[in-house]
Amino acid sequence: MSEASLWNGFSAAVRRDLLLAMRRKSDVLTTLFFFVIVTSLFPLGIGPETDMLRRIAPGVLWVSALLATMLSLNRLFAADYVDGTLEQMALSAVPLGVLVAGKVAAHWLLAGLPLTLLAPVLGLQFDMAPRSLAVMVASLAIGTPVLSLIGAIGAALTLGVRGGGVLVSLLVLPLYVPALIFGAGAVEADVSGLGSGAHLSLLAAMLAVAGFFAPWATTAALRIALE
Amino acid sequence: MSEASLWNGFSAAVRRDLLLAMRRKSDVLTTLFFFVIVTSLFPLGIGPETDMLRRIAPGVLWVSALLATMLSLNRLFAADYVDGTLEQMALSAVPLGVLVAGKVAAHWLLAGLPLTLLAPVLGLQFDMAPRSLAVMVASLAIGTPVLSLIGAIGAALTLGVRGGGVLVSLLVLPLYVPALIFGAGAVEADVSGLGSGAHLSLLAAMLAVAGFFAPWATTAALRIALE
Amino acid sequence: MLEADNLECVRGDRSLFRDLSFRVDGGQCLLVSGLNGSGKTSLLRILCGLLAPMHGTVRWRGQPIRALGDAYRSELSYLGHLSAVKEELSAAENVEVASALAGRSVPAQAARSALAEAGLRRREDLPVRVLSQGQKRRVALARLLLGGSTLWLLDEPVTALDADAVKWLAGEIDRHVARGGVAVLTSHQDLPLATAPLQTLRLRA
Amino acid sequence: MLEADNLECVRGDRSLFRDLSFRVDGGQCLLVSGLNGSGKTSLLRILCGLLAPMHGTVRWRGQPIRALGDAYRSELSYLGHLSAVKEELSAAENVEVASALAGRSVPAQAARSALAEAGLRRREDLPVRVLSQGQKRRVALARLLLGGSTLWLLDEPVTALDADAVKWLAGEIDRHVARGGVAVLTSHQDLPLATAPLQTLRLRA
Amino acid sequence: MSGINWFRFSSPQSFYPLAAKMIPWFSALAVVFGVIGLYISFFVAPTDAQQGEAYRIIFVHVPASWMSMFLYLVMAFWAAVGMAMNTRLAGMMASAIAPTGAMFAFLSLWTGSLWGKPMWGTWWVWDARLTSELILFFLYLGFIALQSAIDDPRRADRAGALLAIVGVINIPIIYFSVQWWNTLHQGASVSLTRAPSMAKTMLLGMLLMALAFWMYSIAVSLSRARAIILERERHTVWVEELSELNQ
Amino acid sequence: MSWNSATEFFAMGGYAFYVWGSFGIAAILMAGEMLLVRARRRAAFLELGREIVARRAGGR
Ligand code: HEM
Ligand SMILES: Nc1ncnc2c1ncn2[C@@H]1O[C@H](COP(=O)(O)OP(=O)(O)OP(=O)(O)O)[C@@H](O)[C@H]1O
Ligand SMILES: Nc1ncnc2c1ncn2[C@@H]1O[C@H](COP(=O)(O)OP(=O)(O)OP(=O)(O)O)[C@@H](O)[C@H]1O
Ligand SMILES: [Mg+2]
Ligand SMILES: [Mg+2]
Repeated sequence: MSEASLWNGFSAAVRRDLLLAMRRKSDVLTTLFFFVIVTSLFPLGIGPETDMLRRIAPGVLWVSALLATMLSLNRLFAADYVDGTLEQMALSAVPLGVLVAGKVAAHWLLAGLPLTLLAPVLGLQFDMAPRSLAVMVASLAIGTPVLSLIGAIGAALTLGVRGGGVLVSLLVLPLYVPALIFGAGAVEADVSGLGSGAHLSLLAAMLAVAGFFAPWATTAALRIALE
Repeated sequence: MSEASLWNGFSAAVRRDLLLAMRRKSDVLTTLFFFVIVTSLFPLGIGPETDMLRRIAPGVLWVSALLATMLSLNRLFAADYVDGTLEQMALSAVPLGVLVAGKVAAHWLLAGLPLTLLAPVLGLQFDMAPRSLAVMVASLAIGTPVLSLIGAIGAALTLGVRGGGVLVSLLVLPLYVPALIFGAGAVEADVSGLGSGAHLSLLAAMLAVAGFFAPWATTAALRIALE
Repeated sequence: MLEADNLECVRGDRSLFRDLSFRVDGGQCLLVSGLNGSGKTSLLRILCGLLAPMHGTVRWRGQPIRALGDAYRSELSYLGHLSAVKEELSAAENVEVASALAGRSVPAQAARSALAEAGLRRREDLPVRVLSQGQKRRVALARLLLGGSTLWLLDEPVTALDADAVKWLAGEIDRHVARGGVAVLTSHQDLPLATAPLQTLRLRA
Repeated sequence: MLEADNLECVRGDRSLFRDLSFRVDGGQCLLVSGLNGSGKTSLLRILCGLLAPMHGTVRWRGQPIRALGDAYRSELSYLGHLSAVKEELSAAENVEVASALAGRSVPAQAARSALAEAGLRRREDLPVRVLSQGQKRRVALARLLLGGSTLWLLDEPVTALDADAVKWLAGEIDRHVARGGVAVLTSHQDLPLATAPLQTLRLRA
Repeated sequence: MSGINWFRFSSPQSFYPLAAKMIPWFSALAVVFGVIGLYISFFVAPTDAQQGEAYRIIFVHVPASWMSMFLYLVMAFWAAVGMAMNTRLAGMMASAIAPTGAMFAFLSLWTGSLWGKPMWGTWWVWDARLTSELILFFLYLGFIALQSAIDDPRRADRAGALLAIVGVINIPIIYFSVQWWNTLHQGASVSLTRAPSMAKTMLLGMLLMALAFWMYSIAVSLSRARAIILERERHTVWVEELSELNQ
Repeated sequence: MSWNSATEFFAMGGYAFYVWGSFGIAAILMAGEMLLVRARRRAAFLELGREIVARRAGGR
C-alpha cells in the first residue's frame, strides 16, 4: 500500500469521526460539561476554603480530565462495533492500524484538546496562579493524548463484552496512574520551585511509548473482538 | 389490575435485573472497583499528606460514589431499549411504572448498597475517624437511593438520543448537587460538632420526594423515547 | 375486534397514509404489505399503541385503545424488527423472564417445551449470544406462542427464518386464528397460510 | 479464484462443518444454504478472514488469504447480518464515508447515483435513522455496488427487502458475475438469479 | 535434555496427568518450607528492639509482596507465549495464575496495613510502595474481570493476554512514577531500623517463607489449571474417558 | 527461645491482633483458595457427568 493511500485512509478515518461528532454535537459538549461539573462538585463537597482549594486544584483538574476522557472512551469503538462498521473497517484495503490511529486522533481532537483549552478557565475557579495555569495546560496538552491512546486499548478490549462500559474504567484507570502523577505533579513541582521540566519530559516520553505501542495493541484487541 | 399482580410485576422486574447482573457479575463488581479506583486516584493527584486527605475525604468519597452510580446508570435502560425489551415492557399488562420502579430498586441493590457498604474501608485509607465513618455510611445509605431515583429520569430522557452516555451526566449531575451537599455536609457537620441530624433528615426528605415523583417522571420519559 | 378508524400517520414531514380504516375480527388474519418504507412498521406500532397516530383512532372490542390501557395490552403480543431477547440469558431464561415481565408468568416446563417446538431443543440453556440469527428469532417466537394473547401483531416475523421454520410459524398462526384469535402481519415473503379469512392491506408510499 | 481447502469450523464446542472444500471461479456464483444455525454466517466470516478456521485454508488466486492480507481485502466486499450504516449520517454521507474508509473513495456524484439505483432517490439526504428497515439495507447495498471489487460475500442480502428490491439485487449480482466477478451468497429466500454457473453448497448442522 | 519432547507437554491432554503427578511434590515442599519458615519466624528470630513482636509480620508480608509481583511476571509470560505460539495451554496457565497472584497482592496489602497501624499509627499511607502494590492489585482484578466477562475461552485468553502484556510494560512505569511522586513530597518519613545481628535470621526466615509461598503457588495454580482443562476440554474424547475412570 | 509460656506466645508482646491477624488471614486465604479450586474441579466433573449422560441419552 502506498504512503499516500495510507495517509488518505488515516485522514478519512479522522474526518469521518469528526463528521459524526458534528452530527451529534452534544457528544463533544457533554464531555466538556462533565469536566466542568465534576470540577465544580469538589468545592461543593469539600467546602470553600480558598487555601485548600488552591492546593488540591491541580489534582482535581487532572482527575476530572482523566475521568472525562475515560467516559468518552466508550463512544470510540462501541457504536461501530454494534452496527457492523468495525467489521467493514477490518476488511478495508487500508490496514486496520491506520484507521485505528485515525480514530484515536479524532478522539483526542474531540475530547483531550477541548479539555486542555478549557482547563485554565476552571483553574481560575480554584484561584490558581497564572504560572501554574500555564504549566497545567502544558501538562494536559502532552498528557491527554496519552490518555486517548491507552484508553483505546481498554475500549477495544471490552468491545461486546458484558458490562463493557464500566469494565473499561477498571482496565484503564490503573494504567492512567503514571500520566496522572506526572501531570498533576508538574504543577506542584513548579509551585514548590523544583521546576516542571522533568515531569513534562517524562510525560512526553510516555507519549512517545504510547504512540508507538498503543495503536498496535488496540488493533490486536479489535481483531480479537471481531472473531 | 390487582395489588398482588402489581407486586408480582415489580418483583419480576427486580429479579430479572438481578439475574442479568448475576450473569455479568463483572458489572456489579466493576461499579465497586470504579468507586475504589477513583477514590484512590485523588491522593495520587493531590498528594499524600494525611492531614489534608482527612479533610477532603467526605467530599471525595461522596463525589466518587456519585460518579460510580451515575456511570452505572446507562445500563439501567439502554440495553433494554436497543434490543426491544423496553418496547415489550411498555406493552406489558403490568403498568410500566411498576416495572420501572422494580428496575430502579434493582439498580440500587446493585450499585448504591454495595457502595455504602464499601465506603468505610475506603474511609480508612483517608484516615477518617470511626465516628465520621458511621455518619458517612448513614448519609450514603439515605443518599444513594436518591441518586438511583433521579438518575433513572436522566437515563430515560437520554435513551436513543445521540451521545446519550455522556449526556446523561450532564442532565443528572446538577440534580445530584443537593444530595452531594447534604451528604458530604453531614460528615463535616458532625466533625465540627454541629451534629449531622439536620443534614440527614433533609436527605431523607429528598428521598421521600424523589421516591414519589421519580418513577412517574421516568415512565413518562420512557414513553417519549419509544414513540 | 380490532378496528382502525381513519388513521393518518406522519413521519418526519411526509404523510405515509391517511384515511386508513379497516376491521379485523376474531378468527381473521390481516396481512399488511407494501414496499420498503411504505409504513408497515409505523402502522403496527400505531396499532399496539407505541406510536400515536396523527389522526384517527384504533379500537379494540369497540373501545379506543388509549382508554383501555393495560386491559388492551394484556390481550396483545407484539413482535417487532427487534427481537427483545437478552444475549446474556439462556433461551429458556429469556422466555421465562419475558413472560413474567409481560405479566403472564409461565412455569419453566412450559417455556422449555415452547422452545423445543420452535426448534431449539438442546439449545435451551445456551446463552442467546451464541445462537445464530435465525435461532434468536425463534426464541422471540417461542415467547409469543406462550403469551396466550388474543391479538398478535407481527412485523416481518419470518426474517432470518429458514424454510422449515417459516412453515412451522405459518401453522402456528393458522392455529391461533382458528382458535378465534386475531393476527396482523407484515411480510415481504409469501407465508404458506391456510387460514380462510385472510385480508390483505396494501400500503403505498 | 476462491478456494476453500478442508475447512473446519468450531463454534463453542460444536464442530459446524469439517472437510469442507470448494472452488468458485471468476464468473461463478456460489449459493450457501442450510438451516438456521448450520454455519452459513460462520463460513462467510471465515472466507473473508474475520474468523480463523479451526483447520484448513482459504485461498484467493492460489494464495492463502492470511498471506495476502490487505491485497485480498482490497478485492473483497462483505455484507453481513449487520448493515454497517451510521444512523446519524445521511444515506449519501454513509456511502461516501464508508467507501473512503474501505480505501476506495468515490466522488459524491457516484454515491448519489448508486443510491438512486438502489431505490433511494430523494431520500439521499435523510438521516438513515428515519429510514425503514428495508431502506437501511438498501444503503448498505448501494455501498456494495460502488466498491468495484471482484469478490462479493453477501450474508442474507435480501433481508427486509421488498419484492422489487430483491429482483433488482438479483440483477446486480448477475451483472457482477457476468463481468467475471465472484459472488458467494446465503439466503433463505429464492433469488431470481439468471446466472448460468450457480453452485449450491448445502450445510447441515 | 533434548530427549524430552517439551512440545508434547503443551497439549492439555498430556499436561493433565503430568500436573497431577507434580502437585503432591510441590505441596509437600510447600509444607516443609512453611513449617521450617514458621519455626524460624516465631522461635528463632529474636524480638526486634524497636518494633517488639509486631515485626514478625514481615515473615508473611514480604514473601507475599514478592510473590504478588513475581506471579504477575509469570502470568504475563504465559500470556505472551499463548499469544505468540497460539497454544491453548499457555492461556490456561495465565488464567490459572491470576487469582493466586491477586490473593497475594491482597495479602500484602492486608498484612502491610496490619503492620502500619501499630508502627505508623494508621492503617494506610499513600507511600510509593503501598500505592504501587495497590495498583498491581487493580491490574490483577482487571485481568480477572476481563476474562470472566468473556464467554468464549479462546477470546478470553487472547484478550487477557493482551491486557497482561500491556500491564507488564506499565508496571515499571507505574513503580517509578509513584516513587517519584512520593519522594517529592516527603523524605523517608518511615524507615525500618533493625539490629544488624538479626538481619541474617530474618533474611533466612523470609526466604523460607517465600519458598513456601512459591511452592504453594505452583501447586495451587497447577490444580486450578487442571480444573480449567476439564471445563474447557469437556467435549473431547480423552476427557470423557477420564471421567469414566473417575466414576 | 524467647517465649516463656504459651500465653506469652499468643499475646505476641501486645501485638497479637496484628500478628495473628496477618498470619491468620494468610492461612485462611490459602486454605480458602485450595477449597475453591477443589470445588471448581468437582463442579467441572459433575457438569461433565451430566453432559455425558445427556449425550448418551440424546444421541449425537
Ligand atoms: C498496606 C501496606 C503495605 C504494602 C502494600 C506494602 C508492600 C510491600 C511490598 C510490595 C514490598 C516488597 C518490595 C520489595 O521487595 O522491594 C514490601 C516489603 C517490605 N515492607 Fe511493606 N507494605 C506495606 C506496609 C508496610 C509496613 C507498615 C511496613 C513496616 C513498618 C512495611 C515494611 C516492609 C519491609 C521491611 C519490607 C522488606 C523490604 C526489603 O526486603 O527490601 N511494609 N512491602
Ligand atoms: N422521523 C422521521 N422523519 C422522516 N421520515 C421518517 C421518520 N421516521 C420514519 N420515516 C419514514 O417513514 C417511512 C416508513 O417507515 P416504516 O418503518 O414504517 O416502513 P416499513 O413499511 O416498515 O418498511 P420496511 O419494509 O422497510 O420495514 C420510511 O420511508 C421512513 O423514511
Ligand atoms: N461461541 C459460541 N458458542 C457456542 N455455539 C456457538 C458460538 N457461536 C456460534 N455458535 C453456534 O454456531 C452455529 C452457527 O451459527 P451461524 O451464525 O454460522 O449460523 P447460520 O447458518 O448463519 O444461521 P442463520 O441462518 O440463523 O443466520 C449456531 O448453532 C450457533 O448456536
Ligand atoms: Mg418495517
Ligand atoms: Mg447467519
